[in-house]
Amino acid sequence: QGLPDNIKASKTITVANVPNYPPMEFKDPKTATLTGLDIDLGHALFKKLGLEVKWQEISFEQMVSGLTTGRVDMILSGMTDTEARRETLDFVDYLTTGAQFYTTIDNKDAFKAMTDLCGKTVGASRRTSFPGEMEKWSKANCEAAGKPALTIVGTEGSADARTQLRQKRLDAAVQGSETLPYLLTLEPNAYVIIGQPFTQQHQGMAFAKTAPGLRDTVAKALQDIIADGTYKAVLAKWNLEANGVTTALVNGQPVK
Amino acid sequence: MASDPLHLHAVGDEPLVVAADVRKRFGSVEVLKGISLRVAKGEVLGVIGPSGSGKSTFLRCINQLERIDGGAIFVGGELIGYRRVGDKLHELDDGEIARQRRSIGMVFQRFNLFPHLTVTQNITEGPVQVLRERPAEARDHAHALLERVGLADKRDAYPAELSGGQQQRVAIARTLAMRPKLILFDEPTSALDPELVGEVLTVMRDLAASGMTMIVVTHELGFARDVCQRVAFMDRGQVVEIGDPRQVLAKPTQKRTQDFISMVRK
Amino acid sequence: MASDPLHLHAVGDEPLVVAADVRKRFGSVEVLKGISLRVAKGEVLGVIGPSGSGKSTFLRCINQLERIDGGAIFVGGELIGYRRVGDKLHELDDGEIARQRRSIGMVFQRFNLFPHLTVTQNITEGPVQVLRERPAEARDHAHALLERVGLADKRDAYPAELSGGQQQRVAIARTLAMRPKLILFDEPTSALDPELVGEVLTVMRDLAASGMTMIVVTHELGFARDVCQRVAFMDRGQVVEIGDPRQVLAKPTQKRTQDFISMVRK
Amino acid sequence: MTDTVYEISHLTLVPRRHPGRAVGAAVVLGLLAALVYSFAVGQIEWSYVAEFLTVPVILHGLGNTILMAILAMLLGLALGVVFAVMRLSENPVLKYTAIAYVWFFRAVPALLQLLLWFNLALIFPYIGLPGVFSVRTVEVMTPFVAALLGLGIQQGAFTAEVVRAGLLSVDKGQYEAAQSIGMPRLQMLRRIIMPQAMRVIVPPVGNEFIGMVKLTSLASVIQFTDILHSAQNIYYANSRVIELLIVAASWYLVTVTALSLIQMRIERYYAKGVRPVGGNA
Amino acid sequence: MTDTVYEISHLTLVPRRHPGRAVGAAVVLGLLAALVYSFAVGQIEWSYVAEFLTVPVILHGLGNTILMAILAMLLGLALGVVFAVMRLSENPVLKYTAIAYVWFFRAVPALLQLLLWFNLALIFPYIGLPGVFSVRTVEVMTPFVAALLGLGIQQGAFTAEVVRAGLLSVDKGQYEAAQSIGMPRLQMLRRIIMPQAMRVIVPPVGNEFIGMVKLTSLASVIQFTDILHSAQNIYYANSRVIELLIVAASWYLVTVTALSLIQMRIERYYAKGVRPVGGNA
Ligand SMILES: Nc1ncnc2c1ncn2[C@@H]1O[C@H](COP(=O)(O)OP(=O)(O)OP(=O)(O)O)[C@@H](O)[C@H]1O
Ligand SMILES: Nc1ncnc2c1ncn2[C@@H]1O[C@H](COP(=O)(O)OP(=O)(O)OP(=O)(O)O)[C@@H](O)[C@H]1O
Ligand SMILES: [Mg+2]
Ligand SMILES: [Mg+2]
Repeated sequence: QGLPDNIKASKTITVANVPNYPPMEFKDPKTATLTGLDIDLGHALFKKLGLEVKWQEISFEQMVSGLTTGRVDMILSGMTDTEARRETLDFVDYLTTGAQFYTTIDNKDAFKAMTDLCGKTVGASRRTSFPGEMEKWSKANCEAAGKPALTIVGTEGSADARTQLRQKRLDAAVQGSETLPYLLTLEPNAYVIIGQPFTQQHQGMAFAKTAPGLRDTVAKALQDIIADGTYKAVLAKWNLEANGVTTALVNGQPVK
Repeated sequence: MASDPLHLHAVGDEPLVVAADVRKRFGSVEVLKGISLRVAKGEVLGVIGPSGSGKSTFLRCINQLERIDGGAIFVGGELIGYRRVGDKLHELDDGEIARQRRSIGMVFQRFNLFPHLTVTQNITEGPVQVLRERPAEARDHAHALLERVGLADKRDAYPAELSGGQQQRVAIARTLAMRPKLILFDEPTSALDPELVGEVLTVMRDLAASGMTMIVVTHELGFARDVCQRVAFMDRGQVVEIGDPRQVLAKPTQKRTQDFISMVRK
Repeated sequence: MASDPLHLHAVGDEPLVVAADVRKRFGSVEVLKGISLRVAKGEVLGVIGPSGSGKSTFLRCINQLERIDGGAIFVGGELIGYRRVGDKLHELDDGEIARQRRSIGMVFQRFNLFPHLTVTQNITEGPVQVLRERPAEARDHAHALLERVGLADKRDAYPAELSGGQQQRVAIARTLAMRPKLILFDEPTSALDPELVGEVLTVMRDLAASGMTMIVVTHELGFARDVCQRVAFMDRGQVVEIGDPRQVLAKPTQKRTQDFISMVRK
Repeated sequence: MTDTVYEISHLTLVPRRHPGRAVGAAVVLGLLAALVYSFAVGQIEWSYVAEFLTVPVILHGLGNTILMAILAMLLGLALGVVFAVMRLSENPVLKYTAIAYVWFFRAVPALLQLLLWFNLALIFPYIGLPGVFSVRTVEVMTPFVAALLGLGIQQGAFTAEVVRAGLLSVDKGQYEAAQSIGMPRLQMLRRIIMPQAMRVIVPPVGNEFIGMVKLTSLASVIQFTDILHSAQNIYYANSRVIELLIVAASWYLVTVTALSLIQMRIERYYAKGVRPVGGNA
Repeated sequence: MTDTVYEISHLTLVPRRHPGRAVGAAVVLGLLAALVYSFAVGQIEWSYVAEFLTVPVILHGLGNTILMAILAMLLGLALGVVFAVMRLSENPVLKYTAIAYVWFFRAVPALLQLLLWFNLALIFPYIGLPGVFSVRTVEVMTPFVAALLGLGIQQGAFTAEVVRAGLLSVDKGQYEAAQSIGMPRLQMLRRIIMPQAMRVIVPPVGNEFIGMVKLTSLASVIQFTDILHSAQNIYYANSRVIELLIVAASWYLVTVTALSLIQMRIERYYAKGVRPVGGNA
């Protein structure tokens, strides 16, 4: 096995997680217990490896330095695998995702198609890769067609984006397609989805570049639970079967 | 004296200051227990008395730094702090009180010069800001006044660069610049080194000789004797004795006055 | 006098204080230009002189509140500020300077009582904290001293509740509690109202009568004449004249002394 | 001029009227009422506020906030006193070390200081005495320790300036009186100078303490679960941003009010022996 | 005892030695060098720091930070002076309004105040004079305006306390001297009291200004692009957290140092006419 010695010795793995991204991970408001798809997936995955999981709550600022200083062994926190991040991190991808427009219910008729948003103000959390993707989409679909570009606002988080939607500061917002179903059940009759996801990306578990052994071991374990159906059951619990992957990917490439 | 129990008769016949049964209390302590006296135009009245007897408080009431609790004070025939309308006395508002203060000068024990202004600026501040005199005129007047108090060479100094005696002379010039009808002095020399006392008293002597009406609280019995037309001795909030300095200082009729004078002489 | 140009001969034969050619400068100004004098054990030396002549500075040098630039001061035969080792003089460190100060009391013009401590605590602070006396003993001693300065009833008052004269008497008691060999007084009465001066001078008289060695900077010429064995007149950083008070104060030989004395007398 | 002019005892006194005051009060109260009404009918679900005000997560965060504020402030005060005394020392080494400390830690943002302490392992992976013992830095630098160091050391730099102003405000005569009874320097500072300086030091330190209560929220970036962090964790899940911020604000108001009352009592304590303003004596 | 004891002029003076100072300096410098070295070799990519130090986004953020700090501070000073004077007024309406203002805005965290101003539209969707004009609140409450109001109004509460202490520090005799030449209250405050109070006010306001420079970073939550916001936008994309925070910290150090120098000059200006400490006269 390619597990690092300290994990082998203690039989525990410390996993960084930012519980601010329902339904991937969040704290139940009443009980304060950590819950979400990532959490369930983590438990299934490390049971396979015979390891105890210690979730380490963290902030974005701390993710990379947490890996470097050895405070955590890996990150499992709804992180999108991007080109820029691969400079410092390795990813094992486990979910497909895409940027998706949505708006408040009273705008249902104003924005029927995605291109109706050209020239409008649209927000997304600045901690995500969405602002960059929106710019690309706007170039390709609005400006190329001679329409005015999107006005993009980087908000403090997705909750903040929704607060701004309610005030009409924003006309629409973007979130990951894997989070929208949960949102629609949380606040029914408040939001509508516009069109289809306009990007194809993956969520990945992130590892330090110095820990390829751990990365490959985890990728193998993921492959195993995909094979034995545990993976599917977890997705079903969160209504996200559509976002599942068929095989584990390392930095976007299928494992051999 | 028997026919004038409130000491209302000043030396001249035209009183500039009239105090009638002035009372002042701080909390439950009555500090002035009915002060009545008159000061004639051009008169210099000395006020002596032990510490805590209410001398400062009385001056501060005349200048409305304290509000009196009973009685009345008139300066130049004008009631201080109130305006009479028919049968009613209306309390004055802040602006009118400020106006009344303009004609009453005050010289403090600790000088209270404005430390951030030069000597000339200290003197012109009132005329320019309050009386709206033209700055150039006010400056010329200030320089003339500095000449008069013997400080022509200190025009541009800051107060901190002057000795105590010099500061007090600037304070007198600052008061004079407002062309007051009356000047109140509250122990103007008692914060000074002994050899600096003389220079301040000299300026005050000149001022008295020029006909200025002055009320001077002082422990300088020599000055009181030589310069004041009358001296009042205060004790525990009352005027115990008032009259010719030669009489009050040399052969006081009251036991309390005798005790005090022998104490200070010692 | 001609055979003793540095005024080194005190009245008694055992000098407690010896100042030899003491010099002190502030920046470029030489404030003490070579002060030499001796004070015998049990002597009371008066120091008079105009403002700025260096009187306070000289006292502060004795108590090491200022560091001297030249000459030497001995108290009780011990060199102040230095220790002699063979042919070298080593500067003392802070702890040793603090030790030397313990036997020298100082009474300030503005009293400088500790405002956050009661009268008794002001007096016991030094004995308990510095001399490590037992608190109960120090308290008894403090009460005895308060009795001596006539303030037995003010034990638990805070300084702010006392008159200036009372504060100064507490300051003297605070100094006495350290059982000093020498007490320095820097114009102890000049911040006081005239009728409070007497009570402080009375305490100082008693102290002198009890044999305490004292150097007293004062403007009270009467006190200097009655109580001091000798009076020194200082001007511009020098001792101009020193000797019997009746001679220095009544018929000074120096013009500068004459001028000063007539000024203060005026 | 006859003396009847001075006869005024039969007249009625009319105290000054203050029509402006009543009008002012009405305007202020009116505005306040309008504000309260707007908040009540605005897009805020007050039931959420009530519901979450006392949930255990919030109370736990509040406890952490208060604990951290007190400990960091104590550390800041201790450092502040030490560096203020160093700054006023004649020893140039001590003096310039103190100047550099104040300059650096006042200037660097608290967020960065927290992250640097928390990530000390980036620079020193192990700490200890070489050969004697050594532990992994991340074991020692828990969120709590890192927050305490980051906040306390920065607070020390601000407090040092406050304490220095306090020491300078004490009359020179007090230093001299203490020296003249032979007190060594440290004893003088402790027994005579500091108790008097406290009158000047307490009000701004009160200000700083209140600031510290609010600053602890920064420590949420290093996983310290203060009250704001707790509130955020809840609104990430249920999107009730404004409501949960109002919950946090209510607790801050309570805490700060309590602190202000304590500050008043301390101020009164150190005012002992000080004459109330008044009199020209 | 013979007089030869007092003959010391032939002896050599040995000034006090300060072995501790040299050792202390060596220790401090050694520690500093060790620290610098550790940072240099630690897991920090200094090339990134150098690369991003002067990119336009960072410089633009720096400009915004400085601009916002200055404007918010000016607003805070104006409010602080007004409320301090109100607090000392005899008029109970003014006085208690001032007390309530200070209490509320000192207690509510700045973050929340920013969010409340920014989200004012949740409570007042439109603002204006009824019937005359009205605009959508979100048009007016741009991130810039919301940050200015949130920071400035909170700063006003802190500054009010500082100004009040300054006004109280001016000798009572100064008030009386000004009154005795017949100055009206406002003129007295402006011409006599404030210039003297400034000596006491400037140092803590300097502290607060430095705090404000760093506080502007909070405004990043409402999309105000200050320097920290710019740095974060970069590290959200490339994950170089510590490096970009060091970039921001360097600029903060430069700004705060410049401010400290300006503060020194202002302090010197208001010290005019004040005798340097010394002498017992
Ligand atoms: N603002 C005040 N509040 C309370 N008591 C006061 C106030 N001002 C003065 N007093 C008290 O009023 C009494 C009279 O004080 P005042 O200053 O008028 O005396 P004085 O004759 O001027 O004494 P001195 O010679 O010491 O200046 C004193 O007992 C004093 O303590
Ligand atoms: N710390 C200081 N720095 C600079 N100059 C000083 C200092 N202390 C005193 N001086 C100056 O030294 C001179 C002597 O001052 P000193 O206080 O000894 O005079 P003095 O005789 O005690 O006068 P007074 O009667 O006013 O107390 C004065 O010119 C004074 O300004
Ligand atoms: Mg008085
Ligand atoms: Mg002196």
